[in-house]
Amino acid sequence: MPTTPRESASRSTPAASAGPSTTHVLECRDVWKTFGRRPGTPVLRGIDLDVAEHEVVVLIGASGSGKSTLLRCVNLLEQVSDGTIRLDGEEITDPRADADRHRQRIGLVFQSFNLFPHLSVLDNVTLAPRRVHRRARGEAEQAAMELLTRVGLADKAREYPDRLSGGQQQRAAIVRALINSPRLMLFDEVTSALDPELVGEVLALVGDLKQDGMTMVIATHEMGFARRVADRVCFLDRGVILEQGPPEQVLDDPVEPRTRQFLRRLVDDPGAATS
Amino acid sequence: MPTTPRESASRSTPAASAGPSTTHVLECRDVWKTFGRRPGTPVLRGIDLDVAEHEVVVLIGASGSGKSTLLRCVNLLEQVSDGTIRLDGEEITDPRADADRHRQRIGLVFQSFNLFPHLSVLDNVTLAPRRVHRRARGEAEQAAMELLTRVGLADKAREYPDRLSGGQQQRAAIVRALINSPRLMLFDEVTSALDPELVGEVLALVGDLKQDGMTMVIATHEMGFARRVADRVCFLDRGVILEQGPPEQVLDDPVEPRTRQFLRRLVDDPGAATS
Amino acid sequence: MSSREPSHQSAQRPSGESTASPAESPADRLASGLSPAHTPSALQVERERFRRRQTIRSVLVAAISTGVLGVLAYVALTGAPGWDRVRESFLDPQVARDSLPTILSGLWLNIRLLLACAAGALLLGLVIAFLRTLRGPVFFPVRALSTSYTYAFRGVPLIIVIYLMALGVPGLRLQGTPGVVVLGAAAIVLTYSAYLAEVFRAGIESVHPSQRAAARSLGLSYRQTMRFVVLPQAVRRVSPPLLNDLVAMQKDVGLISLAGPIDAVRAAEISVGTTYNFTPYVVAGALFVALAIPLVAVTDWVTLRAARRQSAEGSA
Amino acid sequence: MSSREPSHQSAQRPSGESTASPAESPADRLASGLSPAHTPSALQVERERFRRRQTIRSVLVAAISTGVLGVLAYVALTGAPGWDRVRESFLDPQVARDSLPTILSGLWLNIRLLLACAAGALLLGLVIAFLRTLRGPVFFPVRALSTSYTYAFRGVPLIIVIYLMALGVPGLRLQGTPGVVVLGAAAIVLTYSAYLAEVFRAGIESVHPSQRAAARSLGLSYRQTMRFVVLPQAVRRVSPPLLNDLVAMQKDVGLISLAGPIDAVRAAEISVGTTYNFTPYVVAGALFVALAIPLVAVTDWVTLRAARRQSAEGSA
Amino acid sequence: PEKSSTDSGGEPAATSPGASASGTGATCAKDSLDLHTAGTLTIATDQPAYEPWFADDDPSSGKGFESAVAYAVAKKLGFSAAEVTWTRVRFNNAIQPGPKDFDFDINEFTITDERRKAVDFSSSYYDATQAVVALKSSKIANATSVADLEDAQLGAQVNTTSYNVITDVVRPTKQPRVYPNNDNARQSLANGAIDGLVVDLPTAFYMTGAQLENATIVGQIEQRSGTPEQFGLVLDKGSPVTGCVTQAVDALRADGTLDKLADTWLADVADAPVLR
Ligand SMILES: Nc1ncnc2c1ncn2[C@@H]1O[C@H](COP(=O)(O)OP(=O)(O)OP(=O)(O)O)[C@@H](O)[C@H]1O
Ligand SMILES: Nc1ncnc2c1ncn2[C@@H]1O[C@H](COP(=O)(O)OP(=O)(O)OP(=O)(O)O)[C@@H](O)[C@H]1O
Ligand SMILES: [Mg+2]
Ligand SMILES: [Mg+2]
Repeated sequence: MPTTPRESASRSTPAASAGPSTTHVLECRDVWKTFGRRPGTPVLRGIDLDVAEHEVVVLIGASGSGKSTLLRCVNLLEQVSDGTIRLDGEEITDPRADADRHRQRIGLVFQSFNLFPHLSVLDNVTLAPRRVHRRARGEAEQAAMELLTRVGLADKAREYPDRLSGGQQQRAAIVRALINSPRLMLFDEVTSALDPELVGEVLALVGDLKQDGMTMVIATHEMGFARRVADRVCFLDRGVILEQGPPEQVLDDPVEPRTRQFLRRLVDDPGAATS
Repeated sequence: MPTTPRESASRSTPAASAGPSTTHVLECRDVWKTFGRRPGTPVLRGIDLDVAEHEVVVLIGASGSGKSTLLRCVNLLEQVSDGTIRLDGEEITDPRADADRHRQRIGLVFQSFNLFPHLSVLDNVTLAPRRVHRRARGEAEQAAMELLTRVGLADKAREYPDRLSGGQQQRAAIVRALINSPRLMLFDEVTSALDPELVGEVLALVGDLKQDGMTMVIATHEMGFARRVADRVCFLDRGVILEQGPPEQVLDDPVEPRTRQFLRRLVDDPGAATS
Repeated sequence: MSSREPSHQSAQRPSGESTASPAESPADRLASGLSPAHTPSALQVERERFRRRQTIRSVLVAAISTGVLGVLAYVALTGAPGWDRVRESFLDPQVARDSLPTILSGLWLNIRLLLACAAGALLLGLVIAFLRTLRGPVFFPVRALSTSYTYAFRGVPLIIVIYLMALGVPGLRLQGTPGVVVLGAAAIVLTYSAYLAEVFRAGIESVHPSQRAAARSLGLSYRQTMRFVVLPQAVRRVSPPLLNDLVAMQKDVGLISLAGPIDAVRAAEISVGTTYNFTPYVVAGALFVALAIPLVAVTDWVTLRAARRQSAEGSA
Repeated sequence: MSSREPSHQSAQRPSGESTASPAESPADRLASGLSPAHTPSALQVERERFRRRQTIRSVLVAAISTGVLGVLAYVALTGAPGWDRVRESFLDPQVARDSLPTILSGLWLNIRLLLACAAGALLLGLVIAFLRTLRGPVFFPVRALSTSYTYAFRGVPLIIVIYLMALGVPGLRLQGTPGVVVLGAAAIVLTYSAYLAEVFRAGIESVHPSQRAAARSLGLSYRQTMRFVVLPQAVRRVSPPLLNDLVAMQKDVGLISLAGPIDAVRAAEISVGTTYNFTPYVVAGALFVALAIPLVAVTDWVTLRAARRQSAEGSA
Repeated sequence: PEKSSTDSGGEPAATSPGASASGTGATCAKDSLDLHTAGTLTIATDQPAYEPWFADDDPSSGKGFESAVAYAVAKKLGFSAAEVTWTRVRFNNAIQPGPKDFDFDINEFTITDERRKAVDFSSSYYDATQAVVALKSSKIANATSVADLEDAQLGAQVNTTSYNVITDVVRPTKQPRVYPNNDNARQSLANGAIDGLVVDLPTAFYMTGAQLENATIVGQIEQRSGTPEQFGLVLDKGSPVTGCVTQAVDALRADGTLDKLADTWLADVADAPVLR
């Protein structure tokens, strides 16, 4: 069972959460990211975000607000332009650090699945254990099959990704990230490329992970999902965490007018989430 | 303003709606469609569907129930395996008929937009008027600009489709079908390839068309949309229209257990429509 | 309840089915317990008869017109004033039989060269493509060198490279200079590796960055990402142009004959030179076609499959 | 309210902005009134200094090692026992100057031939591709003919076609036989149109059926769909292999010299024959590279762009 | 194999005037000749034209044996040097069947029965033998008999009688190398890619004398027939002037002009040993 998030109230000033704290799995301090030539377009503008062990943080915000960029920075797929990111107290943004080693401890699941189309599901899942962790094929496959069975994909292990439905592909992608036993899982809009009927299976799986106590940061447009799974919801607006707190507070009674406006627009929209 | 649908009650036996009626824009009689070698897989199994002028019929049903196939048969993109389809009383399924001429009177908008990527929006829209109806470029462009302005795309007329958002592409596709002044518009899941935030613009446009009295058949997974725009909802199940009637009846109080089951599944799903 | 169903399908849907689990796929649903057979209506039977008649009529028209055209062409050809001469000088069976053995032994050289050069050019091309895709200022010299290589060797006609390699290089009198055939083969490998490098590079660049991102996010290093994720996909994507280049190579290896060895075309030329009959060229051409057909057929098949898959991806 | 905002962005977001219309795009939002400049922290400055040092060090290592390698290669080459002879026979400036005019006038033939043959082969290739994609039993004979055509002419070496056309056909002494250059050009067009037909066909087949469906649903006929929707996309998609074939053609048109006309390579060969010096080959090679570089560069650029676009489509 | 001939006549044109030109002096008057271009005599040779047959790749100089012979024939036919036009035709193409862009071609063509199926020949203006050229360092440099060449890697130009000598007379164990022209062949010899190169004797003298360092003529090879090869002018198959050109060549041979020109331009062939 997940622990209760240590900070349930909205934290807004960086000072309130500053200072290294080893009980946090993830600590982002004043993270900036600009794209293009200097000075460049700032996409993240001083993000402070701490995630405690077993905590589930959901990022919401308009398209382009920087959710994906933040997750990519945490996974070192992008170099931060300023600030530090720590994983279990160790600074991973240090240019002297071994990025590959840090990435192994963070699982990232993408909106567009990004399974390797030339490998079977089983080979997708066992690629990292075998090549990075140098585990024997048999051992890696056994571990993979256990996880695949858990998500109901055991019979698809030998299939190629093209042959799977979107929901199945997404579950396979999650298993591929999970098999490294990451300290932290990042999910980027893992359901928005799916048909409504396929969304359920993936969300159920994320719910299971929460039950198991996995520490997660999730970017999503699905407010219903945010409500159900989040310990804390962060509203990103133009590269800034404008508001954060327990889901009931941020989603039902937001303080910021910008947040209210964003949520109103979603509710108006017949295609979007329920209340 | 749309006329009230002539038949608001659920019509189930073919006999009840049989016989040619010139006040119907579309009349499908016992339409069968099988794919593959004989006997083949039946996908449509005796569809009877009449659509009155200004009526908006929404097709709902599980994935694979035959919604797209029915629309493609009506637009003569597929040859029916049996049965007749009439447009304004004229049989268009007759093998002696000129399919190209009939297609010009039916607009079809696809889930995946299918804009022509090598042509600008304006050229996409004016292709049929210029090449099929042999209208002069200036005249066709003027008509196109009027429609594009109406859907808020006037400033994107010279852009290529790749440069547009999904919602803008879908609106352009609708305009491309509308410019032929079709007697009947068919929409096939026109919003399911769109991000939730882009769905709204397209649905608003369909609502406008309903206001203008356009006769439409719409396949969709968006129950909220079906509720708002439909004069009549038809529930397709495995190639059969299992139940039909006003949206309140079919969606809120379905007679068939299968329909109830289908709707329950959607409501359970946090990603799907609201109630 | 069953009275609400259309009359066509009296007992197709057992009510037990309707409580099937939500995971049931559409195909399952369609297949389960539905009567697949449908008795066509009289109208449909008539329609199909009409369509069949139409098809038969057009096929007949096409067949007859093709036949007439063929006969006309045949008459025009064989009746042409020079037809006898054409047959004699291009299609003399005796000459064909006589020239076949030497042409075949020339072809054997072509085949061996093709195998060796293809292997060499694929390997070298892959290495150069890899070097050309390295990023970062550190690799600038390597990138610049490999880029100039591909430009130079795609630009120079193979004939000239063969001349320089097979006639020029031995003039250096370096210790251990290999024979003419090896040098000629090296010239072919140099030229074709430049082409293949570009094909591979296009493949590498066409693998979407998200695939690299996914691999890196799993902790794979740059080299592992290249080897296990990018290259396998790249090679698959560019297999049509790769095969096309191999077909072209099959014919170009014969240019080695400029430096002395007798390939199939040269053997045919010698036969033509002694018989003054062009049949040996026709024989050599036919042999090349026979050799190429399997390769060409495979190429076509792969190209089409790739094109279809690509377009399927593109539509979503 | 402003006290809730992180300290970094004191006055960036005018409150009037937050009521902007829902249609406002993310880009608009980002651009509006936000301070773009950010003063890097001391940590970041230190990081960047470290990265710069790292880069400089690796560039130096790379440059030095490349330089050392280059020098070693140069010494090995020029120190070889035959180097003087090689320089004399491959790099004689006097011979280069003397041979240049005739090679240039040969190159002019290449260029004219390239233009004419490219136009002819593109046209014929398009027609054959179109015939090969016709559906239905009616078109079976046409399809079969065009398929055999592409197989035959892709299989036969161009040399053989040129021999047969430019040396064999005049031997028939038929009325109105055109000149050798025309016959040779015809041989090139025959061969290359077979290749280009296959390239076009791959393009046509790669246009997704949904594009045809969209066009037909607008009421366009089969021919209109082909002309206005399918072909323009097909040609765009296959422009990389098309250009590749044109680069190859640029060099192959020279093979017409087998039938007598003097192209650049043959002109070089003649110069070599009179001077007993191989420099003219080097000159011709350099000219070909100079001629090819623009075409090759365009090809590369188009290929890369296409590959990127394709992969962008594939990801969605 | 003697195949039935083409439609131009049942019997191959002979060295003596054939049916197509009934060689009386009257019909060979300058104005009555049916020429490729009326009023001028169009003579062809290959490009480049090699020494010692031509000088400096310039056939119109009158220098070199074949250039001199060509002008002598022209003179006999009544054409001044100014009325002669030179054109270039590749060696291999000149002896293919098909229409010709010249009245006659002079390019060391050996008269053979096979070639007669495709073209006409004049009577012979020079008798030649084939010879083997090798580097002095070569293992065959001191060969004294044809048998000594058996294990050698030999080469020749394609579609020449030199090549036929290798395959018919020498019959080496290694497949000979075949080159599109003598330049490639000579370079290969210099490179050591072949042990010996077969060319006609005057060319062999020129190569060893002017083109190759450290090369030597190993020896002459006799045709199996025992008679030397004859060089003839090549004319279009069934050319109307074959008879007149042959008459002219015969006249030049009879009055000793040909011998005199050979003495002037060609080395003394008697020096080369004969390989038995
Ligand atoms: N590589 C890049 N180069 C330039 N700009 C970029 C790059 N990646 C992202 N951006 C920009 O950064 C901004 C934030 O993008 P990001 O993908 O993080 O938003 P998001 O919150 O994930 O949006 P969405 O909900 O649509 O996924 C966007 O304006 C985007 O255009
Ligand atoms: N060209 C075809 N060949 C064979 N089977 C086909 C073809 N087109 C459609 N089908 C089958 O017909 C069935 C109905 O498909 P259709 O696309 O009409 O369903 P749908 O109701 O539109 O589903 P969705 O909601 O997923 O769009 C499916 O089982 C599909 O596999
Ligand atoms: Mg995102
Ligand atoms: Mg559908």
